[in-house]
Amino acid sequence: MSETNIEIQDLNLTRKDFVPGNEVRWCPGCGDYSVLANMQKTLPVMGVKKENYAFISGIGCSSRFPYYMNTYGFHSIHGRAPAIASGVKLANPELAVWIITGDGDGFSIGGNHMIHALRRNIDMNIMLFNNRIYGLTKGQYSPTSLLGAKTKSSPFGSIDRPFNPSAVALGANATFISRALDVDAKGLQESIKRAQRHKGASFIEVYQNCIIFNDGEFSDVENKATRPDNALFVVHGEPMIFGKEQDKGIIMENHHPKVVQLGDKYSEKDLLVHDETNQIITNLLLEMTFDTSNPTPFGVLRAVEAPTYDEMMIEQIKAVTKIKGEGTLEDLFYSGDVWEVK
Amino acid sequence: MSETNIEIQDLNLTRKDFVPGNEVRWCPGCGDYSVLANMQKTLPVMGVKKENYAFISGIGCSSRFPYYMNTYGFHSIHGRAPAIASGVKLANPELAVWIITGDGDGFSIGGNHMIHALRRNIDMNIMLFNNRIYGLTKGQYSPTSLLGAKTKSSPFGSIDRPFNPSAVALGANATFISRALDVDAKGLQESIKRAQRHKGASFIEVYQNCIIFNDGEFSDVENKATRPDNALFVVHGEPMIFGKEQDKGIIMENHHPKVVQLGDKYSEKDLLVHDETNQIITNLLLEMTFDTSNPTPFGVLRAVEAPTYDEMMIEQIKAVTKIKGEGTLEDLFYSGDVWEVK
Amino acid sequence: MAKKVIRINEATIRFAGDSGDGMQLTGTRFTEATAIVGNDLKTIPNYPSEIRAPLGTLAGVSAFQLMFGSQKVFTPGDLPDTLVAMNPAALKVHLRDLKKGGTILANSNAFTDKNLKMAGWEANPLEDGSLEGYTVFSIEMSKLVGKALENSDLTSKGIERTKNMFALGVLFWMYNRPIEPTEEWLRKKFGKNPSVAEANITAMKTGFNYGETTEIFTTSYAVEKADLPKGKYRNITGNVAVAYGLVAAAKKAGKELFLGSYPITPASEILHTLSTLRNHGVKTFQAEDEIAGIASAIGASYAGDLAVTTTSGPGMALKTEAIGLAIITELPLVIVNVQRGGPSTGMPTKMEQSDLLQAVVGRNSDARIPVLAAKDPADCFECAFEAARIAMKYMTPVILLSDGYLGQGSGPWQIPDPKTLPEIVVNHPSSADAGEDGFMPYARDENETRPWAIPGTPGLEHRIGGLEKENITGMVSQDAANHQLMTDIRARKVDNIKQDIPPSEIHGEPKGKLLVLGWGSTHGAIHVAVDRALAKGQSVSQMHLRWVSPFPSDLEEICNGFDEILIPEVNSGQLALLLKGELARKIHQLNIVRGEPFRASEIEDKINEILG
Amino acid sequence: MAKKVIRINEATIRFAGDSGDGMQLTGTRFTEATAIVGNDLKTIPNYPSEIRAPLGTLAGVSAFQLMFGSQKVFTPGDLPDTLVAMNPAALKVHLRDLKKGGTILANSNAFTDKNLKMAGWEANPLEDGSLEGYTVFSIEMSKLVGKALENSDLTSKGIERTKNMFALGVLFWMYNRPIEPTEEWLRKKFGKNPSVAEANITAMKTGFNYGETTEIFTTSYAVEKADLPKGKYRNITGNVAVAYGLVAAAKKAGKELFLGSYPITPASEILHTLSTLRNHGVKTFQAEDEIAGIASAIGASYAGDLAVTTTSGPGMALKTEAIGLAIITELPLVIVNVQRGGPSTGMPTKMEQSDLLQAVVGRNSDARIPVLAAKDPADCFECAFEAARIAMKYMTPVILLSDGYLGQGSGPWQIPDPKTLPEIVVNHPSSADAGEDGFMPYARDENETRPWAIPGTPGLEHRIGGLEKENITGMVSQDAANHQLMTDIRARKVDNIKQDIPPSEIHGEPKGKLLVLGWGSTHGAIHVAVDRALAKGQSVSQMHLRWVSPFPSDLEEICNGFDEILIPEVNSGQLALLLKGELARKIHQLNIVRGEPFRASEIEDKINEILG
Ligand SMILES: Cc1ncc(C[n+]2csc(CCOP(=O)(O)OP(=O)(O)O)c2C)c(N)n1
Ligand SMILES: Cc1ncc(C[n+]2csc(CCOP(=O)(O)OP(=O)(O)O)c2C)c(N)n1
Ligand code: SF4
Ligand code: SF4
Ligand SMILES: [Mg+2]
Ligand SMILES: [Mg+2]
Repeated sequence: MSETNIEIQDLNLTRKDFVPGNEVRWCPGCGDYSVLANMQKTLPVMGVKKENYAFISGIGCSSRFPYYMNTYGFHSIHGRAPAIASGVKLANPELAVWIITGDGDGFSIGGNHMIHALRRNIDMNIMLFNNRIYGLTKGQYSPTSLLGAKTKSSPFGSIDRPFNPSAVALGANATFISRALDVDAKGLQESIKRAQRHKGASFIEVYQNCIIFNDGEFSDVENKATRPDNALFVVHGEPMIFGKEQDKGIIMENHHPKVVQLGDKYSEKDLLVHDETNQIITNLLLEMTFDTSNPTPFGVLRAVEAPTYDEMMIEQIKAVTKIKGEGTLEDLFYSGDVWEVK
Repeated sequence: MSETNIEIQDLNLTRKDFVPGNEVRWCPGCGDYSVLANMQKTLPVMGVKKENYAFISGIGCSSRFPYYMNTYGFHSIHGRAPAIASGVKLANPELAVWIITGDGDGFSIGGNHMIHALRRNIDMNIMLFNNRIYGLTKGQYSPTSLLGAKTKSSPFGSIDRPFNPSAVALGANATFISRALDVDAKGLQESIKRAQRHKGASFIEVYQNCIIFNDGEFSDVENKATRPDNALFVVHGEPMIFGKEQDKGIIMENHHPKVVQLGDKYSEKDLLVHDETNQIITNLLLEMTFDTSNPTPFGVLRAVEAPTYDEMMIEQIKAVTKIKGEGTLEDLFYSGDVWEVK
Repeated sequence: MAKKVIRINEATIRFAGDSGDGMQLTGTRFTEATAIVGNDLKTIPNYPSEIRAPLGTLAGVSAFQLMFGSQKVFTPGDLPDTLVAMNPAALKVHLRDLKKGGTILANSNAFTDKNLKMAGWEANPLEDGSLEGYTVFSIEMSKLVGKALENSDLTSKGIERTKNMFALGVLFWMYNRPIEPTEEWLRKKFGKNPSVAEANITAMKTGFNYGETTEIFTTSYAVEKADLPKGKYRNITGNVAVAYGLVAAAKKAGKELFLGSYPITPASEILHTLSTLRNHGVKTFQAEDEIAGIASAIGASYAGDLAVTTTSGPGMALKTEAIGLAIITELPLVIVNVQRGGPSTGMPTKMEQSDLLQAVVGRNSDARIPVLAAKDPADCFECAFEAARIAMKYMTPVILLSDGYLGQGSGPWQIPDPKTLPEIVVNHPSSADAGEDGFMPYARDENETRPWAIPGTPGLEHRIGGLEKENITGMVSQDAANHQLMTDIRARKVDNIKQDIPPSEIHGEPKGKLLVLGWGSTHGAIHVAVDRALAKGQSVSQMHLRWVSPFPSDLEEICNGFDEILIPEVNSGQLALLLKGELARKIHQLNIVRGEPFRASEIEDKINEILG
Repeated sequence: MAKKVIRINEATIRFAGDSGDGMQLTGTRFTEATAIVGNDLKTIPNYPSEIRAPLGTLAGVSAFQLMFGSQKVFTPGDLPDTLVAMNPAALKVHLRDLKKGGTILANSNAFTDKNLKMAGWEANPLEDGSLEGYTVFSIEMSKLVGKALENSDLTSKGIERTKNMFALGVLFWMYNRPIEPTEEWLRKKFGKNPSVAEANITAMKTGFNYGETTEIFTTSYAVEKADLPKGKYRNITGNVAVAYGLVAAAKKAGKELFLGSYPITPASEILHTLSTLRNHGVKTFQAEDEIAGIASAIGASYAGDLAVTTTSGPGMALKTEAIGLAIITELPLVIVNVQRGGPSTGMPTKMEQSDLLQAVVGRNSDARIPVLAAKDPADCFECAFEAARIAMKYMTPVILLSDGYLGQGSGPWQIPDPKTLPEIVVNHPSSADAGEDGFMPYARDENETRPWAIPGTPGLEHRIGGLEKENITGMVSQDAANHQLMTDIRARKVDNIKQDIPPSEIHGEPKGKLLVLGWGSTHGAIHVAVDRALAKGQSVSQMHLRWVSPFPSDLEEICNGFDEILIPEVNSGQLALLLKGELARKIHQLNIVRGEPFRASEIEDKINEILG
């Protein structure tokens, strides 16, 4: 479950192969640039042929992503990328399908397709650019904007309680959930690799800064200085440690997460050990998201194995064909009561 | 949080007041009948005037419910009841709004409105009739049908991994989640009362038998003989005990739920105590749902307090009005740069 | 006693009973036997609500009608000659449709006080003379099967349930149909339960013998076999025919078939049928809603499958936005709308033809799309095949309009020889087709069709999407002149399809006084009405549109050959609106919106009214 | 040196620069100053994409145009007289539109090699003579503001950003506009940041003085104030006007206003505006999607609010199914569609009039709905008010069509006196209105309108829904005759609205050779073209439809008074289709689909072509 260091170089692909000729058109300083760069850097080493990547997106700033990847791509309509991608994958299971979406695209209008794609566990990768704002339409609050957010459509502060996207993914029974930060190249690349290798629907939530309409939303973790104290990077099988001095950790107390200071009272072995496969652990990490007394967790929060829809489809076709034989039009047409007029 | 025994009788309403003249048209033997009867029995004692109840539903067998309640009612379109109900509640916050939906209506086509209504915590009650099938359209599998289910649209067995509706609700940050059984009048009434009293969006999942298209789906818990060993009825603050002899209980082991036999090794005080307000506990209960080595939990799985959208809307209107004064058309029209032609 | 056999040309029979009485099955068995005899026929089921209403109520009545004859049969008949009424509610609901002097077969055992009351009869109509003027056979069916099955191991409830087979047996006798096929069918169906099979067979034979033996029946009817074209036939519903047409098109194009759909009455059977065809490589994806249904199909089309989505009115409404995406991305896609009564949820189990304007112009922006409509159940096969062929030939979504009457009704289908079905040639560009400046996803061929490049093909990597694209290169473009160009090309692509539409056939003279112009499932009723008019010597002809967008190129000329045009539609005048626009002339309309098809006589009356 | 002042009747100015250059703001300030002077005017913004493209690129150019005059101004002008180009990209994109001999004001400091290259200029057009034939003022704006603000505490970047105020100052001088209102406005806007305010004011004054002093300018222009009706005015965009119209209607009806909406370009400003009006009791609900937007509004309407939903094309498509629900439940609802270019996502920031057919007939089943369209930004107020009034009077959803050009464009609005706005009388039944057999939710008044019973009213408990309902009682009914009746009533209800439509106004003679018939935002361009034709003595008149469904009752008669009819539309002929159907006669069409409004000259040319 953690062979992310094995890079497959044999296809001789480089970052350049994934950069198309046309200009990238995000606002200067937008967090999307970094995600794009890391995607272009990581895909060449995944052992997948360039022509087998397909990027499917909805509508939003982030959803312009496919135009900037020199692969097959489909910039579709608002919110529907997971449904379109499902068809792409089922029609052509060879493809490595990536869904690119935003907090509005993926969790407002597209929330239903999102949870259904995750539930079905179709082998696709979903990358959510969470900037907690509608960027493309110029700054309305989104379903991930925090209570009180002042935006174009909430001039007196939002009264809409936000989603925690990764928690929604867990509720939908997702088999892979990971969280990354636009400015953290390493974490991004790890998430991209793990997702691409995961069999089933992978969900990556990227915290992304919208410099124009929601600048500084994630400053506590974006800022290099404050990040160590505000971010918890989890690793499967390792204790949950964080802090500039690596001196803080997470324990479970009364079925709640709690930050403790390592030292006299607590040592490393008292800490919770991250287990990607344990739902309670994932849930506990997710509970920390909006809670300012806890750090924000990043990394692979959950990874479990389950049969994928696409495989089961192929298997069912095989199984039925084995029993019934490959169907011909004769079989089909003559399957009812037939009579002849002579 | 648990005054469900206090019944308010002073409005002099009886069950009869809630029974309209027209015929109920579900299939004979359908589980919906019992839910209807318990609703009609419970509402009169809730201290809400009859004319202040509004039942909003989508489309499905279960969604015909409003026609059988002599209250205000709106049998709308497929999947949209939570959105319609949100408008009803915001326009008229006095109303006690009930949303009636099915596993198809509420979690297939209507999944997005469902999670957004729960997230926003609008003070409404959502009752989901989960029969794990599309009844009205004559028996296709639904997003809650189990893998392998043979139905009209899955003649070789469903390959769609199911949702656990209550888990989706938790993922959406719902403040109240409860599960009940069509044949269990007591549990139903308790859920109805608690939901009606809960401030915020309440979610009740009812396991309901569709005698025509999915008979026996819940037989392990519907059957009186096997129920005690297969169902866990949780009560806030009480240990998790079940079994015909009340001799089994639930503990948490390695962050997983586990059934233990009370006796030598374990006593009541080793058991998990149900805590409606604890997310980890709720999550643990939900994890048990599809796991046949565990009993299926019923009762109020989660109940926490959080500000409601409708209240915040009213407060915001008040607050802004306090600062700006009640707006008149003059204010509005003259709010820009004005000049005069004389 | 030798009984009289009267030769008749056609007959219309309606089976009616409680939802639990098995009327659909009884009707279907009668239909199969009739088909095997070689009659032409059409059928239509009629059930009022999706939920099984309480036993014995009016709301619980389910019915099945068929017309069969020794000549071509175009409709399931207007008013039945014979009504089978298994209980008082069935009689109550359907009596008003029975032809004057028609025949009633009733299960008198079901006419209990309780049932009579529930159905709203004051007294027993079988006894109080209120059925005067009809030929009534009041038979104790329950009792008779009870006796016949005294020794079976079925429960009394099980025995009671065979009474529909008794009724069927009587009808078989009455109309001289063979019982053997049904015998065989029952044995197969209840293979695991031979005693049930035998009980049903006994019940059927008892009914047959009852007709043969008892004195209450004096006459039976013979309907000669129809002079149908030579060939193999089977009975088929429109929904199954659509499914088969799509599978056939996929095979002929060397494609896998992908269906993205969400269940909805009366279209669900297409999904059901296709979901049984895994061994034909058919992938059915039951999506979370109609939007995901079409969206997944668009994705599958992009990835190279023959992609289809099926639905009815409210679902069609939800697909509106995504249809626009299919149009602007110029991807092949078949969209099937099995129309039902509306607006909104409306009358889900009833038919209507009222989604025509929605199909032709019902979306944001100038977004033309080819639309064709089937005229009868068997035609659904051809239309589905043609829709798929056109979609792939012109790289365009295509809407196929069926309706609840076609979808659930049936008629004989002359089984085509798979070998002689036209091949569908699909060309996908290969890596070699990428030019020096790279692959051009919006390059155009002689039909202005763009190439269908399949993801996975090296060198053809390209991006498509819902934003306006520059012609040829496919780059995002918000340029004014390009937008005009692309809008014009998209419109021309639809017009180009005219070259695939064969010359229109006219039933009757090619010129004359009145042209009755129809589309979709009105075909049968119009045909019968025009035949009757022709028989009376009236100058009337029939033209029936398969393509409603684009219109066939000979439409205007044909219309010009007639003094008057009449358009009968089961809607408030939708084709008429389009046609008045096209022809800029006055048009007579005949519109009904009752959730049911026309009666031929209604059209006949209108013809008489116009011709004076 | 005394400079020449030339009196002109009208002028068209376009401000163009990088997205970061503040052109929208500059244009708006010029507009306000112009309005205060008393000119009539119209404006239109133009920005190519929603995302801020990289600095200096063609894709990053943002523009704002206005036309103002001493007579009534009907459009924001076809081709500008004066173009402000803040960088080479702006000049590249907009030069082609500039009038022959027009004036260019360029910030020469921005014409660096890098910028020139990025914009695709081979050489510097300000220097290589390629602008011959234009009057070019090449001004070192960046340098000049830098100098003027040498001593300010702003960063050099901050100083550079004031250059748009410099340009504005020059324009103020050139067109003799007062600078004081902008001074005041800047002080207010940067209240917390006085040094920014003062810097901007200094920049503006520097520009003004530059015009006044330097010798490169020899002439300024005066445009007399227009002879507008007496009253108070403000400048307003169509989107804000819609918001105000709805609030006004709510207040006049004694209702709370509920908006259920989802952001979409170019309709979002209605949501933005209404969301600031909490102290007017306005409830804005930003829904999860467009379906929830309209669904929540339907719920709010059921519960007694004046309910509204606002969107643009793709969102309108998604609302299709729910509109059917509003129609069958007969609930009041205003649906605003600010149209944009399509199909699909199409051209989000560009205008089009191409959702007309969708509005009128674009849904499943026969589901008629009243549709009206605004003709200019100020008219959006009246149309929104009227839409709400009709919705509540007739218990029906109403579609109001605006478009990106109206919604984001602006013009002076004569502020109505709130007291003289018509009261809207809404009657809700009370408990006393429940008859002996209970409350009848589908009882009908003289307009066949059903009662609006508010949940919470004792005794009126009732159920509504999307299934067909029995007239009067509102019980679920699948009866054939009732369905026909209800279908007819729903259609008649729309026709009844004709009684609320005042006699149509004709610009020009009421009879003649050619009638130019339009709807929506083409009004201005048609008006100008018809004026020019009239001036030439041609027999041309203009009629402009506010209601497109139902058509006004005098439409046919008026049309009959003309030999020819011309319908110009920014679509492929949608009103023409409806009208040909209605009138059964040939109609001339002029259609453009370029994402931009007509130029009056295009209509003029077409008039000339028809009249020969
Ligand atoms: C059907 C439809 N509704 C609304 C829109 C307008 N719209 C485009 S993108 C967007 C939200 C984008 O937000 P998000 O997904 O968070 O992307 P971001 O721009 O922040 O990356 C909206 C509302 C649309 N294009 N289509
Ligand atoms: C837009 C739309 N799509 C599809 C349908 C058809 N339809 C009606 S109810 C239903 C599913 C009902 O399932 P569920 O919600 O589980 O209700 P149940 O009948 O099982 O109580 C479907 C698919 C519809 N009415 N409208
Ligand atoms: S608006 Fe925000 S999210 Fe969009 S491109 Fe600009 S910075 Fe990025
Ligand atoms: S079909 Fe099933 S769910 Fe529907 S009414 Fe019948 S038994 Fe109940
Ligand atoms: Mg966003
Ligand atoms: Mg169900």
